[in-house]
Amino acid sequence: MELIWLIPLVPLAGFLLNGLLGKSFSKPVINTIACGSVAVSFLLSLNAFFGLLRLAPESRSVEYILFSWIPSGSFNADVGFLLDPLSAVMILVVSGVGLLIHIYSVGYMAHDEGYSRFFTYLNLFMASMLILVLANNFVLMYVGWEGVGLCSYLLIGFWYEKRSATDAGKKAFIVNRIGDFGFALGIMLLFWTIGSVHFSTVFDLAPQQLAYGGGIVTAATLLLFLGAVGKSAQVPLYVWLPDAMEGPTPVSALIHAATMVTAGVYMVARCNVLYMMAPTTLLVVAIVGMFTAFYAATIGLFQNDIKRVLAYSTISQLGYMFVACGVAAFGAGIFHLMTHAFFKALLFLGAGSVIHAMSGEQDMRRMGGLKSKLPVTYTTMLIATLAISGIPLFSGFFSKDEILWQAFSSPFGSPLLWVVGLLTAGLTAFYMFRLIYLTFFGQRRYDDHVASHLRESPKVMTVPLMILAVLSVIGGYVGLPKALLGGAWFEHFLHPVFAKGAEIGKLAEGAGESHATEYALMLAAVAFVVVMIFTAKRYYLDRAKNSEQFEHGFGGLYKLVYNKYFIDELYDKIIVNPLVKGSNLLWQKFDVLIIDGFFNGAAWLAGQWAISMRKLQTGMVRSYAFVFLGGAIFVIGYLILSR
Amino acid sequence: MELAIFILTSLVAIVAALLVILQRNPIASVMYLMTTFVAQAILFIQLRAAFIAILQVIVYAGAIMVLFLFVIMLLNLRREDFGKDIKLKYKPLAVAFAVVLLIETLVVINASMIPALPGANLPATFGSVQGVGKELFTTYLYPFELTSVLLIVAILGAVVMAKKKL
Amino acid sequence: MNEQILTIVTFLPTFGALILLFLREEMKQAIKVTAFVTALITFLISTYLYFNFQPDTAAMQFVINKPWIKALGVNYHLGVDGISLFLVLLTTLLTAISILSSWTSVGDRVKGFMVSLLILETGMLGVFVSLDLFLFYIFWEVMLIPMYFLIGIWGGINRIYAAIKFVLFTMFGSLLMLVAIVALYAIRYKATGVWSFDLLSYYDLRIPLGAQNWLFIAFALAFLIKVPMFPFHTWLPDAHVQAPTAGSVILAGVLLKMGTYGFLRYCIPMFPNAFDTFMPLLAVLALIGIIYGALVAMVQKDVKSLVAFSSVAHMGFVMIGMFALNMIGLQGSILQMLNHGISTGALFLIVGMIYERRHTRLIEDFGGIFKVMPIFATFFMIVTLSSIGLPGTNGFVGEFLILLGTFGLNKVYAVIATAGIILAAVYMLWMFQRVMFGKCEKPENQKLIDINLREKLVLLPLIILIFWIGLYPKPFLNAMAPSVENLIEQTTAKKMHLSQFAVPDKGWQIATATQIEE
Amino acid sequence: MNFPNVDFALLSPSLIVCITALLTMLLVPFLGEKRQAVVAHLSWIGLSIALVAVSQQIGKNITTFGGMFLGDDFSQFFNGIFIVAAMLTIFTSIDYLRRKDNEHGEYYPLILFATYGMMVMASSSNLLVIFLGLEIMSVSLYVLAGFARTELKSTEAAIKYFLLGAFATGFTVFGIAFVYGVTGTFDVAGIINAAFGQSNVDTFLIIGGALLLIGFGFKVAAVPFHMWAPDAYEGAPSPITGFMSAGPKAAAFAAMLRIFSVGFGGTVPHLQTLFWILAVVTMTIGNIMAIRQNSIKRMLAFSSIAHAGYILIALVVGSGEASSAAALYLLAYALTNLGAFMVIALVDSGTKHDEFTSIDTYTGLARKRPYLGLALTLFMLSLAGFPPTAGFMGKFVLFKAAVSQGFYILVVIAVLNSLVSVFYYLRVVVKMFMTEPDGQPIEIPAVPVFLMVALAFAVAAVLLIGVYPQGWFNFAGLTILGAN
Amino acid sequence: MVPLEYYLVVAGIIFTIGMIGVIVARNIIIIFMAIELMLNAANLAMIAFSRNLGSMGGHVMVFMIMTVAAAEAAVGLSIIIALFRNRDSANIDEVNLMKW
Repeated sequence: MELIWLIPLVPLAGFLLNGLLGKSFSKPVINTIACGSVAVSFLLSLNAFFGLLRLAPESRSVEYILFSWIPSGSFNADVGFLLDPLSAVMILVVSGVGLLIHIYSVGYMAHDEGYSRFFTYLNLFMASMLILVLANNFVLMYVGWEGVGLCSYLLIGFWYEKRSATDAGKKAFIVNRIGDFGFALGIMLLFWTIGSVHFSTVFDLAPQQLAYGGGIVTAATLLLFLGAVGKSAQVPLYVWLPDAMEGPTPVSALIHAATMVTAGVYMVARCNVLYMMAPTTLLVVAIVGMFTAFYAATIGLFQNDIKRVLAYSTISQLGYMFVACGVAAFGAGIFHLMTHAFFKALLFLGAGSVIHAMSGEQDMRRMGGLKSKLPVTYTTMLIATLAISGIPLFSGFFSKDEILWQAFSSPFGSPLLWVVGLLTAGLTAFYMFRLIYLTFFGQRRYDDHVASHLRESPKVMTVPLMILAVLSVIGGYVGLPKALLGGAWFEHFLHPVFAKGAEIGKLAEGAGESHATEYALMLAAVAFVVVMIFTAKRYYLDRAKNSEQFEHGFGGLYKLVYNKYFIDELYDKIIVNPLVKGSNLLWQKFDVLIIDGFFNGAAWLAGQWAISMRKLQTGMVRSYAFVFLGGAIFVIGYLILSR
Repeated sequence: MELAIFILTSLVAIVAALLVILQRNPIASVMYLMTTFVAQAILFIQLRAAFIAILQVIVYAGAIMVLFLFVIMLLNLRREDFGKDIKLKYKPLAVAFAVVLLIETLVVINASMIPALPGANLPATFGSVQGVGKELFTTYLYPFELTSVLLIVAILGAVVMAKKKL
Repeated sequence: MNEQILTIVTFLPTFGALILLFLREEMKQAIKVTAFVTALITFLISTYLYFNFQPDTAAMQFVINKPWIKALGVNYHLGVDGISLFLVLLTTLLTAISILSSWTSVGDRVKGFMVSLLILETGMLGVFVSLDLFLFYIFWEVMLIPMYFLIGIWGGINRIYAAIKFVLFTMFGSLLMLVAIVALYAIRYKATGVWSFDLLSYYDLRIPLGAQNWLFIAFALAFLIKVPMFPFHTWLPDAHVQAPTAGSVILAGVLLKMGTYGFLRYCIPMFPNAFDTFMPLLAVLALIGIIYGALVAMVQKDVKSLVAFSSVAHMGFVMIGMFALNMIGLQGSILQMLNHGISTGALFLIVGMIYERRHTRLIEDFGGIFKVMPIFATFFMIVTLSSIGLPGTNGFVGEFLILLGTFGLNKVYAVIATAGIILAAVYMLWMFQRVMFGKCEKPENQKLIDINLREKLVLLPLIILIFWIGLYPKPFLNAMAPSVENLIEQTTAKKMHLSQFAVPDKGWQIATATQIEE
Repeated sequence: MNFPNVDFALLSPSLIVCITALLTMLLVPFLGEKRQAVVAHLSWIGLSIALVAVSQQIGKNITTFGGMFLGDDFSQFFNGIFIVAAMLTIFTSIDYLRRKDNEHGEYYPLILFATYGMMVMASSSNLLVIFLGLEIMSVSLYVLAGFARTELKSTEAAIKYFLLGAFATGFTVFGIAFVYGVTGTFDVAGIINAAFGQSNVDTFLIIGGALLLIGFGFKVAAVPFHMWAPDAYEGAPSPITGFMSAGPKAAAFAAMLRIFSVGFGGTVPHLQTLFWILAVVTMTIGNIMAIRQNSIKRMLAFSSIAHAGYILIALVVGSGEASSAAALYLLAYALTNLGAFMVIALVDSGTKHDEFTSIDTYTGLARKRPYLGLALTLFMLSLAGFPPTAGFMGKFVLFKAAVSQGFYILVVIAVLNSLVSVFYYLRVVVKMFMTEPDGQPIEIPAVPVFLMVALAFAVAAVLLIGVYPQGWFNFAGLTILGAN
Repeated sequence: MVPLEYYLVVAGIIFTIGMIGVIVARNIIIIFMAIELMLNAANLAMIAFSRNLGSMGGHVMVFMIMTVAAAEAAVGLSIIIALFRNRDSANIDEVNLMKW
């Protein structure tokens, strides 16, 4: 466990190696370095995880400080790492899923010009993400936080010759910066009220130094949550994530589905002590989460780009996780985070496999009937779809159900949250199956050129798919709830991290409604989901020809949803354009006209004065004498008058 | 009597002075200037400055003015050269200036509190050649020597400027 | 050695310039080599300062104090402390780098160019090491002329306007400062009966409140213009855009620091009460500068003027961090001075490299450079990221400390300033995107050659520093800590003393007060 | 008989100058047309002997000629300025006159006489003596200004200078009359006695002061008595312009400082206010007018007016310290301006008649003659008051004197004025360094040996005073006899 | 005895006339003569003061002034001659080559 500092450093080393020398390496060397470093990280994570398991639950928190990073006065930020159940889960998910995606990328990116660049960025991402989850203080976490943002920027804009890609990358970075703005301010507020940025110190001192539900803790948590909103693409800062699909698909899988976007959830969970002290914030978190979940799901309904559907689905699922956090069920949130990582990564990779096979086509309206051509992809994707839709026995069912149940039963929850959650789950099932039907079933809608290249992806891509498919199934069983005769082992494992928060929030473990209610709700959910799946089947498989008619049947609503509520246009209109126009105005009018004008005007005035004064210098002695005399009269007159 | 002479001579001096500057013919101006100088010489005598009065007539009215005349002749200036007024119309302003200056002069003179010192008990040599000469060669020896340098410079300068060919 | 070292460092460049005067104009290569070697040796010698610096004391180090003009109380008094140490190093480094960067870009009148640069270096170093007001002023002005030549002779099309504007703006402030220096000098004389310009003794001088305000305004104006702070910044874009690369590098890298350094060394400790009075106003100006600079930078069409406006924003950060007058803010502010010198210097170098190839700086003339110049692109990317303060780079450490310090001063300031970092990302990334990304469609761009070894060597030290300060700023922070602490203590003590002006510990204080206030 | 004692040692500097002038004057007719330069060499040799003599008299601080000749440090300092100015002018002129085909030996004795006049002016506090010195100086200068007799501009300069100078003399004389009428003596000490401690100074004395102010204001070219200066400066031969801006100005200021700072000594507050106004107006108008000039000589003429404005600050302040500061300022200004005019004379001597005095002439000069360009730049910077030049040191001590007496606003105005001045001084630098000539650049003669020496001296002196004035100058204040 | 003030008034008037003469006259020689008037006025004042003070200094001064006047006349007239040679005119208003 003393080696935890190596977990982020190994990919960093891989990054440096590939980054500095990648040009001269052959592809195998590059991918060996890249995948190898992540594999080492994964192994070290496993080692750390099991090391942690060997400790008593109360003492499962290990800190390792590498060096003092920024010491300034009373402020000190270390490069230090914290291993506890929460970060252990995170590093496992990150390095595990990351490893699979690295391997997948070897195949996916095989023919790309920027091969070494891709793996360089990817490794840098792994390093940043691991730093983010392992950091033992806010500032180092912020490093990882911005680091993953950078990688996201680089990878979204990976195909930099494409205008839309670089635009999307820039958008992602800037929108994330808006979140970071809050995050940074939150850190500062905490530092100036508590005097430290170290997690352990802050969480120890916060309950003593800050009032429960007080303004400071509420402000701090809200600011931190702003960071989470940005990073985890919640309303209103979600706009970058759909665009982020411009990046290569493995990137979407890794960064924009499995890992980075969940950083917000991780951070909120990490700060559970603070959040539990601020019920107002919790309410905000829950509302934002639920609204995002529902809102994004509606947009996802009628998108035609396969990756965009998944993107909105990701946003929606992240919303779920925040709902969990908002109702103080951090364990459930993390649980969903993990299962989501599996099945969403799988979905993206599957989509990537489809796109790969379709020679880059992403529009589902030009797919169809791929089931037989891409059997592995189809199977694995179907499993993931079942998981995300919350079909029992698949991982998603357990985590999603846990969240719905908590939303209903937690002291911070409410039946309303449950209802919206249920609706969202139904919508999710609908659009996911719409995706499956449009892609794999029905008639082929692609041309011959595509068909000629159409074949199942190579092993290096399908194996990760299969592994993820397995995980998507079994991943849920680690957190089998008590109601389903499980031990809720996952939550127990995480419990030490959330214990203090629970104490503050006065949450009694296992309290709440009886199992009967839980069963009833579960049943309702499953039933609703199944209904939605059949609806999808009806309109997209059975009556595939009329599906367009069906969609347009929603009229204005369809238009609204299809165009993503015109939010991008709105942002452009009320923020971006005025900003650019205003800045131009500032520059042209204020800078050039007023400030410079002032100084140039002064100079001009002096010049004009000189010109008019020169007229006095007529060159004639008499006029000189005249002025002289005038001066003499003035001098004498002045002295006489002031005598 | 003294006052009458004073008034008469000063009137002559002032009128002649005015005529000096109002003439267009430089020769006439020179003549009027001489008149003023002579009138002033009379005032000097009234003020018991005999030596200075003599100098005034001999040096100023005599030598210097002759020089002026000489140059005027040399250059053969004609009044037609100055027939037209060029652009600058200073006359009204000049009159205004003159008025202001006169007022200022009067105010100054009026405001001064210089006591009238007992001028009656002047020594006999006051203003005489002997008196001034003594001063020149004792107290004012240094300035006196300086005047010689000044005159040399003037000669040198005049030579430099006026020689046809150096 | 310890006593002579600062003299050597400061005047070695001038010495080199003198040697250059003996070389014939045609011996271009020899001139360049001599200049570079001089600058390099100066830099190497200046590292002696770093290695022999005692980081645990606030006292001035490597002090030399010799009478110069006795009758006026002017001493040749040099010294460095934790505040100036790194600025000295930055100056020597950037000068060497900028000479190297001008190797091929300056072909005309190379000798004059190098002589100007070297004399400029002496001027800048002198400003940072002077501990005598008179000496300081002389160096302050001395550096103006070579810079004027650099812009005016080797600059762009509009160079003369820019050069004159630069000089006039700077002179405007510095002349008022001269009056203030003289006034201060007279006040000190009245207080102690000794004519002296010794800076350290001015720290103990209790200046009456009324006088403080006026003197502060005069000093502050000089420094504000230099920084430059909104609304005195308009000379900067012109100067930057027109200046040759080396000029821009020095201008952004070092000259602007002279303003902030001046604030730190003169305005704040000498006039703490006046500083208190004016701080809100200045802070607001700094904040406006941060936002304004960023917004205006965003819409620039010329890369250099974009970077110039970004300097306005960045220097706003430095100023606001300083105003916090707490350890964190001040350390951040000083560190950010270095960072800005490094990052913006590197940005100008980069712009210069591409300008040398394309002879244009208009953003719209580029696009897709990433493809043809990948190594260049990487350097550019790193510097851009450093400029927007990405963690892991130097910019983050400085900006974060500044914001943190500012937060301790006033939360609203901090919020506004932090918003500035969003905008920083906007304009820098947008610029980067337009220049580097996209398809390389212009034929003249397609033929661009990636940077050569010399250019890599030019950028490499800065890249190393970017990461060094970003990843391990401790040596920097530790070295400046005692001096900063001392500065805060001194200032606070003096401020306290003067706020209780009714009970002075020496009679003359009252006397001076009334004299000054009449 | 009270025949005054004469201390010839004390008189020696001025006597040497005077005798050299007389000797050379007499020598001129005996030399052939080609050997007129001999006069020049004799002149500067005589001047250097005089300079040695001056150095022997420093620190004596005694008087002779019954107090009409003051041998105090103040006067010795000014004597030094005059002699150096004359020497530099002679060095500049040798080649200039030859190139202009105007090599007449009378030129040098005239310079010497002018120098003698200045020395007389600076070494006395007797109005009568000062007046005579002034006239000796002026008469020589009138001729020198018109020395290029065949040039229209030169004679025009001479006549303008002469007429207005004589006009101003009238005021001076009238002023002396008033002062004499009140005090009964021509010595400045009389003014002190009459004015010091009096609550109500007699109007005649004040008006006398005012008239003297007008007369001397003309000589220093203070606004509004400055109108002659640009024309006279432009028209006069370039070396003489330099000389005019250095020597006579210094001499007139020396006299003014004696009369007003020592004599009136701040006893007439209104006079002080008047000086304040004149100082401000002079520096402002001088600077503003200089902005738009195209002839470099004319530009420097206005700049000289502006500098007169700065030095008038010393008269506003009126302290002994300020007088000394003014002395240093004048030294710095003289050296700088003479240096500038050396370059100008050299450029100007490129043709026989049409003079190269337009600033445009200097376009691209630095490319062909970098050191010449640098030298002129240095002088321009010194004029603008950039450290480390003599000009800065002069400004600094002047401002120090003013500020320590509380004249903040005045100093701020002065400082803002120098900002304006920076603009036009740098214009020359811009032309030389930063622009390229459109057509054929003008031919600039090679630097002759004597000019080279003089130029090197000026450069060195300007830098040395700027960097190390200690030892050159007693900052505690020059001893001024008669000032208590 | 005529009071001092009377003489001063006369001197003042003549001085004023001289000053005005400089402005209004166009002939250089007349201008010069006007200046001589001013000097004379000063002389008159000087002598009057001298008389009032009973001091001979004024006389010496007037002596000097006359010398100066002579010297100036010599130089001035020679300059005028030189000028006349160049332009064949003694009209002061035509001497305006240098201006602005």
